[in-house]
Amino acid sequence: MDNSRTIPNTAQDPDNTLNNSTGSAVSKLPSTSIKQRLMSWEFFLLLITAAVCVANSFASPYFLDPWNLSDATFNFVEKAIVALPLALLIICREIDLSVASIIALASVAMGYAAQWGADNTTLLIIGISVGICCGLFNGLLVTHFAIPSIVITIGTMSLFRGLSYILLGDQVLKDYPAGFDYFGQGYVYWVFSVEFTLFLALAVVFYLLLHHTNFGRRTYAIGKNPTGAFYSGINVKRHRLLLFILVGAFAGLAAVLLTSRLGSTRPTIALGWELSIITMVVLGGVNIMGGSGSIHGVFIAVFLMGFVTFGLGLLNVPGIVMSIIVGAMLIAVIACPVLLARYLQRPR
Amino acid sequence: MVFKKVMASSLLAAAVMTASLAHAADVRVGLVVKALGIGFFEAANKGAQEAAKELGDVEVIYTGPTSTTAEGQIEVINSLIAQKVDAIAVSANDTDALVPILKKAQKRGIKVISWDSGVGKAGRQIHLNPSSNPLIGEMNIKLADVAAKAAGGGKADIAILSATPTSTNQNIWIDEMKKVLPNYANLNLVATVYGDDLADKSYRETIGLLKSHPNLKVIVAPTSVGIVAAAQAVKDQGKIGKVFVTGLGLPSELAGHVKSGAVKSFAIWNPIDLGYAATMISYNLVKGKATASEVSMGRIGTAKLDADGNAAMAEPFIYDASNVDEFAEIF
Amino acid sequence: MTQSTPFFSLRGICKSFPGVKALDDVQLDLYPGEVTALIGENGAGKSTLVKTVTGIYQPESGQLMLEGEPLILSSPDKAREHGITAIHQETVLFDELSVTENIFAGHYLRKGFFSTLDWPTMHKRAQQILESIDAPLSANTLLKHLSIGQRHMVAIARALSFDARVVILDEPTAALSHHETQELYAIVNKLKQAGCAILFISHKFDEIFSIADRFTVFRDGKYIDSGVISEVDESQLVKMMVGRSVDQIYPKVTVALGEEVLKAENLSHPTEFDDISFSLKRGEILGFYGLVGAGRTELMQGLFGVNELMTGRVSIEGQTVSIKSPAQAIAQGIVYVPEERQAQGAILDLPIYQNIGLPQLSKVNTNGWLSNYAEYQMADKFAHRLSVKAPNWLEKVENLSGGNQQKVVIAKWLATLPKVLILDEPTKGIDIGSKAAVHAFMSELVEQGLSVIMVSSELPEVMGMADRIIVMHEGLNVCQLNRDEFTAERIVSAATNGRQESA
Amino acid sequence: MKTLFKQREALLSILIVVMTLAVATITADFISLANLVIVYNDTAILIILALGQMLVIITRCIDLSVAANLAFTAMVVSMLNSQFPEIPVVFLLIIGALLGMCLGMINGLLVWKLGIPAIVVTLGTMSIYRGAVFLLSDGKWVNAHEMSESFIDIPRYVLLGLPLMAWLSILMIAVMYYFSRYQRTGREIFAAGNSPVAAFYCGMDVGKLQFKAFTISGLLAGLCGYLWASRYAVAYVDVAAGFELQVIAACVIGGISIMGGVGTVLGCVLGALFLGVINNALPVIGISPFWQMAISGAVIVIAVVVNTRAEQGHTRIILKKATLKAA
Repeated sequence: MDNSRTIPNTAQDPDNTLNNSTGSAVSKLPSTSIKQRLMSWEFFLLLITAAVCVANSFASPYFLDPWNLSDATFNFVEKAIVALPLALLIICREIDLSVASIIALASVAMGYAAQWGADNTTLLIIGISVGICCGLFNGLLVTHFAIPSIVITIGTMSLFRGLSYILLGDQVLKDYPAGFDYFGQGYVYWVFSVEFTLFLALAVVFYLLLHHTNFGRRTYAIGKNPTGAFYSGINVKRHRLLLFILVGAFAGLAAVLLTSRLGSTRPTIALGWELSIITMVVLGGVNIMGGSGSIHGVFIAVFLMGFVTFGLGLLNVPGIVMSIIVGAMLIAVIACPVLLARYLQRPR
Repeated sequence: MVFKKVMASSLLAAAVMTASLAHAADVRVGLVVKALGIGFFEAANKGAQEAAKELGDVEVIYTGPTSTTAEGQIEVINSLIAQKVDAIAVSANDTDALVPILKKAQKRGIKVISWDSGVGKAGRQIHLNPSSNPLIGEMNIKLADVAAKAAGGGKADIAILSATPTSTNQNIWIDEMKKVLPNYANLNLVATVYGDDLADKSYRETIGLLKSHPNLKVIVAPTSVGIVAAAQAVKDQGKIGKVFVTGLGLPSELAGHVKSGAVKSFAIWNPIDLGYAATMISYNLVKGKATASEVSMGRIGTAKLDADGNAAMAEPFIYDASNVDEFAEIF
Repeated sequence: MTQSTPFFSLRGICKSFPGVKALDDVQLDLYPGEVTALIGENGAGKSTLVKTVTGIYQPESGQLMLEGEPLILSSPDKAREHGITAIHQETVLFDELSVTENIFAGHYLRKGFFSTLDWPTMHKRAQQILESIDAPLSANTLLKHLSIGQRHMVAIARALSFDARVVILDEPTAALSHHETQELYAIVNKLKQAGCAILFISHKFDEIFSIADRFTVFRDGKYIDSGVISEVDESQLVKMMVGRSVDQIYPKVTVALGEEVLKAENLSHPTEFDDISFSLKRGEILGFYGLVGAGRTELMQGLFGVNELMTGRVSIEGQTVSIKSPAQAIAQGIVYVPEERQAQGAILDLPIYQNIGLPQLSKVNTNGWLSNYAEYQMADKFAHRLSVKAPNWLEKVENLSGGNQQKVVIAKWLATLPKVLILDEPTKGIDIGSKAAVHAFMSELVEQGLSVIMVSSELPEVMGMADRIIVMHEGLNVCQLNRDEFTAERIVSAATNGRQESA
Repeated sequence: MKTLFKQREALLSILIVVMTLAVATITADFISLANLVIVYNDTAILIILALGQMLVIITRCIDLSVAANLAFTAMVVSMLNSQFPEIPVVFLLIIGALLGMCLGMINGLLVWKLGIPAIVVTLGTMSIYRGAVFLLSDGKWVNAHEMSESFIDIPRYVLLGLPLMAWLSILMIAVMYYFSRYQRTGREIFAAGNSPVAAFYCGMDVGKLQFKAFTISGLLAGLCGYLWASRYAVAYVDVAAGFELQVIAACVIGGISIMGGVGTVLGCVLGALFLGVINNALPVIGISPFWQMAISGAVIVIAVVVNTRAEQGHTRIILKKATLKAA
């Protein structure tokens, strides 16, 4: 035992008595070494992304053009905006496969609202609210019935998409008010589109949320050990519910951007996006089994995927071939650390 | 973040580089189709290449998404814009969703036409219809009438099997068909279903039609994917002779079904000519040889443009047992 | 009765885990037709030895010999092929499968060209084996519908289902009633007659003396001594086990008890415990003793708000409180150090300081923003106070030894400044040094006015530390004893039979 | 509790029968033998795929690549058939199954040897296999007229009132029942999924069993590759796109626990039939096809909630009186 004598015995015990307890040596918070940072997943991804950029600029003279790069971001920022909260959800050992369907449902709701004369702000609110409702529905089913989220969201994926089909059928909604196209087609400054700028801002927000708040710490704690986190007084169910709602809200936001970019709504909007969004998150180093991952990793992975597909697109490689490359990249990038660790473990 | 610095510096470098980029001498035309791998569009590409050869200084970039989605086409068009092609000729999966991106293309100085399946007027300069829409609509109903008579005559239930619900040309033709339908008192349209241009979905939808409408005599499928699947389904359900499939299809794909009797007759225009014409129009537009009222389509002749920039190519041609084998060799 | 040549022996076995040397150059001999008792405290390395002998762990060095031949057990399969089988402390079986299948999993009986599984024969054999050990079970039942005692029977039946020559029983009677224990002895005797070499692991000396022929003692992963059981007595064994005599190790201090802090009335649960009432005073250590599975952990989890189905009344300092979640319990000043340290107590993959800060993030970090500095400072105080041994508090908890992990968990709770500290098997599986530190610390805490509830299955520990003991049996409070009424006989008999015997 | 499992399957069967009868009140023709044969035949592929998926899910994995695997084998056998019509169809069937098996083994190896979560592996291979179809075919379709007659006709050949394809699925159900009940590997897959730790103690190699499950799932997907190409008389890149979700849904509705270890062949088949009946009934009773997706989504959600409710609520029984009540 150490030499301290003061013992906290009630909750009323003021904090300052504790200050005496340690007396002499107060340990400082050691900082992460540069070597550790260089060995990190994010650095590895950054290297690959840089390599992809270099390769692309050699392969096509059109790659390094600010307007072209800006145009290219339209292909992935909406997905990336959903990937941010989804990363948190996956770190928390849950998953949401219904995001693309939420986008569709939110878009349909906005389309009808626009038809009835809603203005741009109202549309924005409606899109996000529908997303929140869908997220709440998913979250309540998962937390209240303690059902694995992968099963529930496979169901709601069909359900939400199906509802958009029922509501819209073979119709198209395109009576969006003037100025609505600003969200998805406008530019804030020079080549920085509204979508892209929003994504950059949100990436910073999510970086702070996951890495610098209590909320983020709890997210990791739950992901690493839900039982332990629960026994530490964390309201695991509420936390997960919040994350589902957050994912829903951002799917709603993505719906606003996408609808604005396309200028019209069909029930097939954003079909199949859930898999590319999840791929972004996993490629970013988020463990699909929960507990680890970072926003900066996801941020880099978004650009990695974006640049790979854009570079190949410039060479007129069909999208399906790109998906081979993305699929292979996913497996290779996940397998690399495993193989490396195994190699390093071998007796020298 | 290090990454942002890298981004910023590469953007700067890029800005410098673009100034020095020179355009290639050739006229480059991006031929965007609904989806890769569909026989009809493969044939159109053949025609486009033929036009390119004839013109000499044209390069045709044949591209499209893998499945018939608007988002997929947008991505493809985005990379064509980035490559600074001179013209884009698109057969659209969605009339409206492509408009913003095509507007952007026009803003960057790219000539845009749509062909086969059009986009909204704001998104393109010219739309090339394979034929006039009312003509196609009426043709389909005429074919249905022939088929209904073959199925025993009298009053006949008919159904339409379309592609995706968002498919522009399909929707226009269906509207046109409904317009002329009152002239055929014996025909009764009972349902319109969508096979999404997927063979298996079209097949399943056809079986659903056969089940839910026992008196069905004719299925009209104005889509080359749907008509094949429907014919196969009719054959599998043992309804040959009782139910006939008709619509728009390729002779090479339907020759077997004409033989089996599932299809009595069907129509199509020449997809090779369509691809050829689309390329010619694009070229002439780039070269400034198009006027507000007409544009040359090379060996096919001159297209007359209406006020909205719509042009029609030729009349559809009817195929049946007598001539299908001959054309099956070509497309 | 003793034979001179061992049938199965181990020499110089070493096995370590991050932070601990679980087995350090140990040896063991088993003789055919004889029961050898393996004696040692929790954390002495017994379970690791069982896993090494059954091929689950590979030793880093040392040799296993069967009938004088060296033996390498690369997998559990190999161990079974050589007739070595174990009945593990926590029955590791398949909940969703039938009793028959649990008995034959991994060595199904097959027949015919396609090696079709022969269910009729397996069912028949399973039923026979179950009957031979007087287990009143149908072989068709799914395992998840059986009680813990019944599951043990299935595990034994499994061991009997192949021609085992070496049988290891790892604390088999921990969860058994007196009657079931007697039945088990009968089975062990049958095995002896059949010539099996038996390794019997137990904490209970009466058992050891009534069934074992030989003994081997381990302490802290090391071999201490072995011999014939008839030549030693209990106190000698205890001395070998703990390295000193029992009375000295518990630093119990007598504290003047204060006012009532916690009062529990009629705590009940549909299937786990019923009508339990007790009160706890300031400065008191209340011991809960009972067999494994007597419902003690479930009761504590009820108090901590984990067990939603609990009914009854709980008051803190005279105020009735509603506790429906751990967060509420913590807010009321009740904290719980769980038995399952790795699953429930700590988040192994997080650094020490983050573990300590976790329950009160919002207090340490104002406005929701993390302040690693403040959190580290706070953790630093408490980690120091419990003398957690680690290079710094950035070390992940998983890299610490069991004892230090436990200290981190306790530090985490002390940092919340609680009123009632519930310790569930606080010294299970930790080294002797940490154990003593935990006990000393408990004494210190009650001196400061904290109240402690301690659940323990170790009789010396409860008798040494508690002011009062409540004995639970099959979910019921069967007896409550004050410190001056403690006798080992009364406590054990109440815990095993559910009967209170007169003093 | 064993009765509960039987109850669940009984419930599902009753539901299927009730649904069928309800549809029949609108279109009497729906319960005609001929139509039931059509419905079953239409569900045959889903049943076969669900059987393979079941094994994978039982081992606590998931196989998202089945539909892509099917598309790839469908393209290979169709191209072989159009290039070399003289190859007997039986060989094509075997080639398809073996090819599918190899693709399944790739999944299995990545899961077993590298320990990558199955969902990540199959998410990746799903894109890869699908893309490979494009590389192989250059995006071109293989159409009915390019296929030989026997290629298209054999699964349609009616034997004792049922098409061969339906017979094949019945055979697969029987084989899978036998495999999961009377073969060591089959039982071990269930055991390993139920408790990997206990399985390890019993000497089973859990990773290897997962590999075997993926292999079988791949083999069945390959088999279905031919069946699909033949049934719809076409092969193209997007064949069976998104079908993997239907397959997983069939398993989930059939009571296969996504957490592994729990499930029966019967439940799996009933789950697939349930979806099959819905798919076939909707167009018949005139519900717009736009409702189809929402209905199957709602069914999945409800089935999962009901299943979980049935499973929950058994806690440790310590009290004597509670034991008596339970008995």
